[in-house]
Amino acid sequence: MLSVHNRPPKIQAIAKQEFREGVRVNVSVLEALKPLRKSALLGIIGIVGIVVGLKINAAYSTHLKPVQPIEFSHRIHAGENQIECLYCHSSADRSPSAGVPSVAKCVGCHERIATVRDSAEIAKLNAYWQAQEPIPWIKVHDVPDFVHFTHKRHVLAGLECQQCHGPVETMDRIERVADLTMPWCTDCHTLNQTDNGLDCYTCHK
Amino acid sequence: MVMKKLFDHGEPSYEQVNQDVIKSLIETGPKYWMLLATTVGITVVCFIVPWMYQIHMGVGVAGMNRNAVWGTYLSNFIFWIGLSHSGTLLSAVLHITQSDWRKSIYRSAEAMTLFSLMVAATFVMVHVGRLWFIHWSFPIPNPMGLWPNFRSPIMFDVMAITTYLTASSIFIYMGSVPDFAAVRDYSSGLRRRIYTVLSFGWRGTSKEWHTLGWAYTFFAVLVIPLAVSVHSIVSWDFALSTVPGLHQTIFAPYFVCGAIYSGTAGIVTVMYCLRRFLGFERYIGKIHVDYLGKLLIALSMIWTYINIMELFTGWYSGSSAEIEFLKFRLFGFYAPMYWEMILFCAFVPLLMLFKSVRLNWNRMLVISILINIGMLSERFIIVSTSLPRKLLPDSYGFYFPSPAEISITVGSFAMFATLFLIFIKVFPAVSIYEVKETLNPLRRAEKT
Amino acid sequence: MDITGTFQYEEDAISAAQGLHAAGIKNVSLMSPIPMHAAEKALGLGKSNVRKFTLIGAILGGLGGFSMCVATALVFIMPTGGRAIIALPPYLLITYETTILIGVLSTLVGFFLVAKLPAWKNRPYRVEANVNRFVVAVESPSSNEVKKAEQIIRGAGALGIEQTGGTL
Amino acid sequence: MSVLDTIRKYREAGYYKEFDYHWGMTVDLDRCTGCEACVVACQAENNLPIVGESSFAQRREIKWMRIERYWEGEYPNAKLNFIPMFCQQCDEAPCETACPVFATYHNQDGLNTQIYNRCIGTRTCAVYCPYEVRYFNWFTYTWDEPLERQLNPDVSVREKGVMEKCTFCIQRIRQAKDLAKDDDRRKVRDGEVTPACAQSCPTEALVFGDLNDPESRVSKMANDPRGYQVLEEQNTSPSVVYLQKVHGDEEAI
Amino acid sequence: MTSINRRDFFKFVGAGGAGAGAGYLYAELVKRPQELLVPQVVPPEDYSPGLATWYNTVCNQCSGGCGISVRIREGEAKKIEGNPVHPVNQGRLCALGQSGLNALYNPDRLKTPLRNNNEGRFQGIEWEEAIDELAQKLNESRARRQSDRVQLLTGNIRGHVNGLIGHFMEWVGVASHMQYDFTRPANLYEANQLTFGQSMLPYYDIRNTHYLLSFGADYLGTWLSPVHNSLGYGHLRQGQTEKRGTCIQVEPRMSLSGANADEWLPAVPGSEGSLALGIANVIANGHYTGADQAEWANALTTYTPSNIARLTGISEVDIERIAEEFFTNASLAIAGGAATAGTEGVATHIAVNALNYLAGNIGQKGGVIFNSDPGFAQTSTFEHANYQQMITLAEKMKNNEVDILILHDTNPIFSMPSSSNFQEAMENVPLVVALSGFMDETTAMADLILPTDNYLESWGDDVPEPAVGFSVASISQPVVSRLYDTRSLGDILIDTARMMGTEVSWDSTEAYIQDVWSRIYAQQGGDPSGFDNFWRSALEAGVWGQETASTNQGSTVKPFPVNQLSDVSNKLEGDESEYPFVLHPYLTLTFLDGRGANLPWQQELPDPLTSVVYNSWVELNPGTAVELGVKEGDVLEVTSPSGTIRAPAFIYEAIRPDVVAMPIGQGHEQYGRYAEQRGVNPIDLVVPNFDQRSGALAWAGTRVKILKTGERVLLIKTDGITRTLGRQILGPSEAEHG
Repeated sequence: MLSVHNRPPKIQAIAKQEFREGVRVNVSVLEALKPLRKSALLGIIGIVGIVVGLKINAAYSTHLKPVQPIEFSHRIHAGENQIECLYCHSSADRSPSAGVPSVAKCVGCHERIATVRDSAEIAKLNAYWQAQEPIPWIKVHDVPDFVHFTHKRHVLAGLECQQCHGPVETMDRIERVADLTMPWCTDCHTLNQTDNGLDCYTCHK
Repeated sequence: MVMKKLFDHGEPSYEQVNQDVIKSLIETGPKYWMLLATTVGITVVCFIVPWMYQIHMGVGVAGMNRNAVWGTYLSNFIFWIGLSHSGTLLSAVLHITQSDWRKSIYRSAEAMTLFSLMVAATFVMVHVGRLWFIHWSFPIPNPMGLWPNFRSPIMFDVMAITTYLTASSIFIYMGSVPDFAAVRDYSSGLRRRIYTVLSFGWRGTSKEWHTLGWAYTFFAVLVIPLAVSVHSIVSWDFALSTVPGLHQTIFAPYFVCGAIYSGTAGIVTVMYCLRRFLGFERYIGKIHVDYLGKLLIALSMIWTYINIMELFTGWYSGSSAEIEFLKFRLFGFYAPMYWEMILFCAFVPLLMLFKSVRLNWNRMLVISILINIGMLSERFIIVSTSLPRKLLPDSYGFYFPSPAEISITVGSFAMFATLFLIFIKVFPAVSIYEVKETLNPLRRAEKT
Repeated sequence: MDITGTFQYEEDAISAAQGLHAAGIKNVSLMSPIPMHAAEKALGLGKSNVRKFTLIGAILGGLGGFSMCVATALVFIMPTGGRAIIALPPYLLITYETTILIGVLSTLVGFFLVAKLPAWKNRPYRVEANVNRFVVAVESPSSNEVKKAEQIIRGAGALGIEQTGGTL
Repeated sequence: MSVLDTIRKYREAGYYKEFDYHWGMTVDLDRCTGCEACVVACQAENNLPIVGESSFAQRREIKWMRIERYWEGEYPNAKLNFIPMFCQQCDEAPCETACPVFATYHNQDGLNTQIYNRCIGTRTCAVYCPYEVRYFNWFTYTWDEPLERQLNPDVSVREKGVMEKCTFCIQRIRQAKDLAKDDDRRKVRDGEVTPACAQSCPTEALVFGDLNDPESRVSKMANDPRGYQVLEEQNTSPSVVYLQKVHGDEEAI
Repeated sequence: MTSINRRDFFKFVGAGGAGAGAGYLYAELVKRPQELLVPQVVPPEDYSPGLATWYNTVCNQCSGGCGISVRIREGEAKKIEGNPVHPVNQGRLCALGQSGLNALYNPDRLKTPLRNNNEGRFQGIEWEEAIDELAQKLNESRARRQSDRVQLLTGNIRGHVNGLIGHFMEWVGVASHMQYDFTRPANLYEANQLTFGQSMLPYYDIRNTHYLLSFGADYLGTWLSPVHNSLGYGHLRQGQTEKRGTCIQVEPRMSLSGANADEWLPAVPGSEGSLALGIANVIANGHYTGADQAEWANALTTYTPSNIARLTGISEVDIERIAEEFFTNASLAIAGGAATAGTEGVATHIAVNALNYLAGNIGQKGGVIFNSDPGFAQTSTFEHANYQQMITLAEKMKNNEVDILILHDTNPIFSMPSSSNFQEAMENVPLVVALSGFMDETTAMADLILPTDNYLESWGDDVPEPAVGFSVASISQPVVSRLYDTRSLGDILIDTARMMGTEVSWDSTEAYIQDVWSRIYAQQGGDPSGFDNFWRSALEAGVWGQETASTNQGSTVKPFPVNQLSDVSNKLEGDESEYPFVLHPYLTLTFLDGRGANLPWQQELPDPLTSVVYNSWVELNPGTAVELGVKEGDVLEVTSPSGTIRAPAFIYEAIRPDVVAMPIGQGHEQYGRYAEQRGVNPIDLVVPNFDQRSGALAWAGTRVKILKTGERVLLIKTDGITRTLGRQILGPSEAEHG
C-alpha cells in the first residue's frame, strides 16, 4: 500500500511551493469576474440580437400575409362590392371547412364584368381556367393537423367571420390577425360558455 | 466525545491536510487525462450516439415492446437513483449525529449522490418517447396554458427528483465553500479567479462559520426526509400500478433500503478509488471501511428480509397473477439473474462478518462491486419480470434489452465516471476543514 | 485600511476579538480554518437567523406547492381516474416536496444574507486563516481606533500584526 | 362560485353521470366468433399504422382492438374462447392518473381520452393499464405511397413516441353530436353513432350506446344477467360490459 | 471600467448581428410549412370539402356478394363499410372486405400497360399500342377462323359483365370462356344438381335454425358468404326468442366455426360423408316417418352407428344423440371445406343433402331454402372451369393448341398444384394477355399486361349467390376516379372490339350496365317514375331487390344418389406407413385462397385461431408434437408424394393427432411487396386428384410425412399464453370451466 511518506519527492515540492505564507488574497468576487465583463456584454448583446431577430422575423415575414398566386383583393370583393362571405366560401355553414371557390366560380363572375376583364390579375385567372388547373392558393389560417376545427359550428353559432379572420373586407392581401394558439381558442370557449368547449376532444383529434 | 482512531497513519498536520487535498486537485498527470479521455470517449460512443440515434428513430431502437413498455432505461433509472441515496442521506444523518468518521468521506459520497442523480435524470430523458416535449412535465408557464397533472405518480417523481437534485447540489456546494476558499488561497491566475467566485469570497470569519453551521444543519435536516421520500416516490411509480409484482405495499421501504444498500456499497467502491488513485490513504482508513462494512451487513439483512417478504406476500395472496409472476421470476428466463442477485446481495455480504474481510480494502472492493451488480440486476428484474406478466395471460410477453439499451447502460457508467473525474479536479474530494476539525488542536502549529 | 492580527492559538484570537468587541470597535471579524464554537459564543453569536429563513421558506413552499397544485388543476378541469380534482393525498406529496425545495432554497438565501456573502468587494483576509492560523481583523477602523485595536491584538499574543489598505 | 360548483361537479367519481352521456359498449361473447372484422375496421377508421413484420416479431403491433384467445381443456375436448379486448374506458382508470401531462383524462362523456399531441411518451399509462390496450408508437410509421390516401382525415396520424388507444371512435361521436345539434336536439339518439368495430361486427356482438339512457340498447344489454366486467377485482369500473358465453350444457337464453 | 476599443465594438456588432440572424432563422425554422388551399377547377355536383360522402357499391374481395358503402372525402376512399340496406350483409363487413382499400391504394398495382420484352422484363407502353397489338392478333386469329385457339380465362365474374364478355366473344371470335376460382364450391353445385336438379346454391337459413350441423364447412370464416352466415350465427345464438341455437362442427382441425360450435367432433378426415349417412341411418330407422322411409332405411343399411363409429372415430352414443337432436330440432346440415374437397366431395354433399331431407329441412324456415330466379338472365356461355378442365386446358396449351390466352383476375399458377404444370404449359402459348390489377404469378407469365381497374373504380353488377331467400341484385359503381392509367375489363373488351373494327353499340361498361338494367326495368313492368329515377335510386341504394317469397322449393331428394354411393369416404393419396399424417390445407379468412396476401392489413391481421401473422405454419396436435419432439417454431419439412415444403411448427390444441394442417394463402412468388417470399403454399403438396363427379381438385386428400429439420425460427404471433390460468377473464362462472 502506498503511504504518504514515500510519495515521490517531486509532488511534495509542488505542494510546498503552492502554499506561500503571507500572500495577500483578494476575496472580492466582482474583482474575479472582471475579465468576464466583455464576454458577458457580448452575451447580452447576442441575446438582445436574438430577440430583435425574432421580432424582425415576425414583422417582415410574409408568413402571416403570404403573396398569393393571384393578387386577389378581399377589399374589392367583400368590401367594395359587398359580396357575402358565404357566396364564395360556400360550405362554411355546412362543413368543417369553409372551402375556396372553384376556378369555375371565379370565371363565372368575371366573364360578365366587362370593366375588369382585361386586368393583369384576371388574365392570370383566365390562364388557370384555360389550362383547367386549380389555383394554388396559400393557406393563411392554417391550424395544425391534430386540430379539429369546424367552420359550420362557429358560423351556425352566429359568429361573424371577422371575429376570427379580422376585417377581411379592408384587406387587399389577406392576412392572419388571430394567433390561432390554444389559449386563443379556449379563452373564447370559456368566455362564451360553450357546451363542452373545454373538453380536449372538442378540438383535438 | 470519545475520539476514535480516525487515522491509520497518524494524524496529519493542518497544513498537510491542505496540501494533500489540494494537491489531488491541482496535480494532474497524463494518466488522469487518458482516463478522462477514455470515459468521455465511452460516454460519447456508448451513450450519446445511441441516444441520438434513438431520438431520431424513436424509442423502438430499444428492446421494449407492447407487453413490456418499460425496460432497461427505467431499471437503470432506479439503480442510479438508488445509488444516489446513501451519499447525501448518510452524510446528513451522520452530520446530525455528529459522527466524526463521516468527515473525510462525505464529500465524495455526496458527489456520488449528485452525479448518480444526474445520470438517473438523464435516463428519464432517454426513456421518454418525445424528449423534445419533456418540459411539459414541469410546472412552468407554457403557451398552451395547460399544466402538468399533479395527481400523477410521475409528477411526484419529477418534483421529488428536482428537489433532491437541487437540495443535493446545494448541500455539497455549501459544504465545499470553505474548501474552495482554501483552493483559492493555494492557487494563482485563472484558477484563483474561478475559486474566488466559487467560494463567494469566503474568509472563514466566525459569523460565516456560524451561519454555515446553521444552514448546513438545516440542509441536513431537510435532506433526510427528502431522500427517504424520493425513493419511496420512485417505488410508487411502480407500486401505484396494478401490475402483479409491482403493486406491493412493501415497495417503498424496499426501494429505500435497497437504495441505501447499493449507495453504501457504491461509497466503498468510490473510497477505494480515492485511496488508490488520489492518495487519501491517510484520511480514509480502517475505521471507514469497518463502519461501512458493518452498515452494509445491516442493510443486507434488511434487504434480504424484505425480499423474502415480497415472495411470501405474493405466494400468500394466492392470486394466480401473483403466483404466475413469481414463477416467472424464480424459475423463468431471468431466474439465473434473480439467483445471482440473491447470492450477491444476501449471501456475499455475510463475508463481511469477518473482520479480516471488512478491514481489507481489496476484498471490500470486490464485495461492494458484487453488491452493486446484484442491485443492478434487482432493478432489471423488477421491470423485466413483472411487466411481461401482467393480468391478461394472452398479453404475456417477454423483454430483452436491445444492443442500444445495453450500450447506453454501459455508457451511463462511463458518464458517471466522467462526472466523477471532473469532480475530483474541481471539488476537494476530502473536506479540508472538517478533517481539520477532527485533528488534535496541537497539530495545528506543526509544519510539514 | 484594515488591521489584521495573526494568532497561533485559538484562545488568544478569541480573547483579542472579545477585547476588541468590548472596546466598542465595530467590524471586528475572527477568521479561522475550522468552525469554533467557543468563538461563536464569545462573540455573542447565538441562534442564527438562518432558521427563520428556513421556517418561512418551508411554510411558503408548502403553501405555494399546494396552491400550485390546486390552481393549475383548475385552469382546465380534467378529471383523471375518478380522482377528485382537488385530491388531497397526491397534492400533499407535492406539498411535501415543495416544502423541502423552497425550504432549502430559502436557507441558501438566508445563508447568503446572514453571512453577508458573496463578498462583492475586497475584505481583510490572510491566507493563513484558512490553513492553521487564527486571524483577527478590524475592517476600516476610524483613525482613533487604529491604535487601540493594534494594542489589544498585540496584547492578546498575536504572532504578527499588519495593516493593509484597500484593494490588492 | 361557479368555479366551486364546477369543482364540486367533478368531485366524485362517476361525475359524468350528471352529464349527457356515458358511452359504453357491451360485448356479447356468445355472439362473438373471433372473425376479427372489428380489428380491421378499427385499423381503417383510426389510421393505425402498418408496422411491418419485424415489429410484429418484437410484439410491437398496434391494434386498438384485438381478439384474445383462451383455450380450455385438452384434445379432444379442447374449447377455444375469444374475447375482444379494447380500451374499457374505465371510470376509474389507472392510466389516467398516471399521465404527468394530462395527455389522457376522463371527459364529460365518460370516455377515457388520449390527446396524442400532448403525449410525451413516458408509457406509464401502458404499464398501469390492466387490460394492456394502450399502444405505443415505437417509430414514426409511414405508409407506402399511395396507401396514405386512405387515412381518415378526422383522426390524427401519430408520430413516434406517442401512446395511442381506442377512443370509441370519438370522431364519430363528435360528428353525431354535431348532426344532433343541427337538428336542435340536445342528445344524440340511440344508434346514431357506432364505433367502427361495432359497426362492422358481422354477428352484432358489439353494441354501443349511452349507458346514461336507460332505454338505450346498450343499457338493456348491460343489465343482462350474463353481464360481467373483465378484471372486475381491479376496481377500474369499466364502461364495457361483457356478456358471458353460454355453454352448450347450460340452458340459458 | 475597461474601455471598449474598436475591436470590441466590432465584436459586439458581430454578436448582435449573429444573434439577430440566429433569431430570425430560428423563427423561420419553427414555422409550419405553408399549406396550399387548392380548389376544384369545376366542382363535382356533390362535392363539399370537409364533408364525407358515402357511395354504395359491391364488394369484390370474395364471392359473398356483400354490398358496401365507401366513405369518400376529397375524392379519396377512406373507409369501406357494409351497406346497411344490402340484405346479404346488412351493414356488416368482414376483415377482407374492409381491406379492399389496401387493394385500391396498393403501392404494387399495375399502373400502365406493359409488354414483355422477352428478356424477362416488362416495358411500359401506351394503351393504344397495347390494344392494337391484342386486336391485331385477334384479327389474325379471326381471319384464320381459329376461334377455338383463343382462350379466355377469368376469375369468378358475376353479373352482366359476363354478358359483355359474351358479346365480345361473338364480336372477335373467341370460342371458350372459362372461369376458374379456387374457392368456388363446385362439388356443392354438382351435388345440388344431382339431388335437387338445380345447379345452384340454395339459401342455408342459419339465422333461424336451432341445430346447425356442419361437416367441415367454416361458415363463419370462408364458406359461401361468411358475413351473412355470421349475421345468422349471431341471431341463432342470442337472437332467437324460443331457443338458443346449437352448433355442431365435424372436422379434423378446429376451424373458426369449430371454435364457436358447442361441440367439435374430430372425425377421421375424409369420413364426414359417412358420418352424415350414419346419422341419416339412425334418423331413417328410428325417427323418419316419410312415405319413402323403407327406401331410405334400405339404402342406408351399411351405415349402422357401430360401423360408422369405427370408421369415423365418433362414438355410437354421439351419433345417435346427434341424430335425435338433429331430427327433433329445427335443424340444418351443411358441408364444405376440406370435408368436401376430397375424391368423394360431391358424395359427401349428397349425404348431407340427404340428412337435410330426412330431417325435413328442405324449404323450411331454418333449413335449406331455394331462391327464385331474380330474372337476371345470364347471357354468357362461360363455364366454371374445374380442375379437370384446367388440366385439359394445360394439355391444350402444351400441345400448342392455344394461340391467344386472355387472362383476367385469376391466378391458376398459384392455386393449382405445381404438379399440374400449368406454368410450363403457358409458356407454349404465343400470346398471353393478362388483364390484371396486380403482378401475380400468372400475370408475370404474360406477354402483354393490360392493367385493370380496382373494383372500386369500375362498373358492374352482381346477383349474390347464395341469395338471401329473395331476389336481389346490386350495382357496383366507381366510387373514386381512377388512380392510374387503368381501364376496366369491360372497357378493354369494348376498345379491343372497336379496334378490330366491330360495331359496338355501347361506349363503355357503364353504358352497357345501364342498358341491361333498363331492360330489366322494362321486364319488371317499369316504375311510374321512369327509368332514370329507378336507376338513380338503385345506384344510391347500391342494391335492388324484390322481397317476395320464393316459389322454388327444390325437387325432393330421392334415395337414388345415396344408394349409388357405396363409399362416400374420401380417398387419401399416399401410403399410410410412409406418410403417417393427413394434410389438411384450409382457406384462411385473412387471405382466402391467397388473393388477400398483398393487402398489408390482412398480412398484419392475426390469424383468428393461432394469432400468427406474416407467415405460414404447420399445425400439430400437442401429443404428436411431444412424440416428435417438436416445439413451436421448429422448422418442419412436410413431404407429400408430390412435393416438399418447409414451414415452422405451431402446436394447435384442437387438431387430430394424425392430421397436420396448413393455411392456404401465403407462399407467393410474385404478388407485390407485402406478399412476396412469405411463407409457403400448401397447395404445392397436393397430389392432383379430383372428384370423379365434378372434376374439382381434391385438395384435402393427401398424406404427408413430417421431418424436423433442426432449424428454429421465431413464429411471429400476437398471443402470449392462451390459458386463463384461473383468472376471471371469461366471466364469473368461468373459474369452474377453466
